[in-house]
Amino acid sequence: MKVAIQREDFDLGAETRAISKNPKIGAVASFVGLVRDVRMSLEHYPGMTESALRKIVDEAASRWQVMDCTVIHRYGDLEPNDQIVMVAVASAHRGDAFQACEFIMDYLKTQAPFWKKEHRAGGATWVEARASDDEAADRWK
Amino acid sequence: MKVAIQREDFDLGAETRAISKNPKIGAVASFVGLVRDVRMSLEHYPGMTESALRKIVDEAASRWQVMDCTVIHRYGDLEPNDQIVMVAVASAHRGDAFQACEFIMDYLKTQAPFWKKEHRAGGATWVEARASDDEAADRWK
Amino acid sequence: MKVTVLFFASLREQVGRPREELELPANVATVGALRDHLRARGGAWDSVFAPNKPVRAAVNQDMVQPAAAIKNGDEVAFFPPVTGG
Amino acid sequence: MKVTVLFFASLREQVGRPREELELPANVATVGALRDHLRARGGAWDSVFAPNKPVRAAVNQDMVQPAAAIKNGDEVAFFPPVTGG
Repeated sequence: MKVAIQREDFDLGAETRAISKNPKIGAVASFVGLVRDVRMSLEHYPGMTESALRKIVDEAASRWQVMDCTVIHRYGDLEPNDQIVMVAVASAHRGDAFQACEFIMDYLKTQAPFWKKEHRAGGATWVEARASDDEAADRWK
Repeated sequence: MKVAIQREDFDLGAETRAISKNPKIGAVASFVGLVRDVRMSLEHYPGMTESALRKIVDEAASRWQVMDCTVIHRYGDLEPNDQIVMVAVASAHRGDAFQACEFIMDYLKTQAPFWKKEHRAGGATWVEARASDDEAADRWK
Repeated sequence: MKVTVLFFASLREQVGRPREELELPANVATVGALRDHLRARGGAWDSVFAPNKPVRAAVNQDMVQPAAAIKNGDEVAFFPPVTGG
Repeated sequence: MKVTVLFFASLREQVGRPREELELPANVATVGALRDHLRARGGAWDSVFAPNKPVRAAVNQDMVQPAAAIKNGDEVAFFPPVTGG
């Protein structure tokens, strides 16, 4: 189970291949979050970020059959269309892979200490948390 | 919306980047199915295969916000650990991307004309369809 | 009426051919009737198309139910439940 | 009791510092009490920590509720609801 917080970009194909080597694995579900129209910077809480992500991954592995998993979240300055985050979950069956991957994303959105600041022509503003993200996380309770 | 039936392998990273160029896209959910322990060959119904996959993709796009989508399914001889199929769905939001991606996989499993034959030491046997796949597809009705 | 009939996977192996061109009697006008018509050949055909066997069918590359009509020139395919993905 | 207090994102900008080392009075023994203690400084502090503001907290890098206890040497962080992913 790999968790990485980094400035650098990542390659979804290479990351999913890296967790697909076990011949019992039949399914890898994954997700990539991208910057939309606006330049942004991402602040995080070094130390807590990694442990929060590890807890979320452990919780997913306790609920579904997770044979391997990779979570990468970037921080620093990002441009429109840049990749921000990826989650990939490998399992024997696709149901487990999909559920665990979506669970990790939903919890990451409400539990992992990252904050986005958008840089527009008019100035910089901190992104507000969305109630829909809390609702998505609450589904899994 | 790209649908490809091919003998060749694919690169999930390159395929997801190719459908992530629109700056309105914030989320790409994807899936890769892999050969487990056993060598196999995949037969399909040329012509029908592509139209069946296009119908499934169109149905997904009518239910969720699908901004772009790629489905690649291989046929021919495959080894353990080889990639068999990938589905990637790009959307503004992750809920739509996840739902559409899982829907396409569930329908592909019961509607797309592919048949697996496993080659074991004792001989070759056609894989039997699983009731759990019908149940997974029925969820979306 | 003349149709092309295709067979795939285990069905293809059991009936020993991937396709045939077939001239149908007037009373064989649906997919279900064609299935019975083929089954009446006996031997492997009887076993493959027995009512308890889960055979799927497509007309002109569209998955259909047994009641689906067949027209002259149609491509009708029979195959086991699919197992891709 | 002495603790390290960290501030992130908009909170950090509003209180004008990323961290401080703080000697707490004996009656400030929970995260909620610390929040009130900081708010009593007035000005930006009063506004940032007003009861209607959605402030989140972590003790030793674990997200906690206001009732969570604070011990000597703890690292206590305050920040707005997270917006990563």
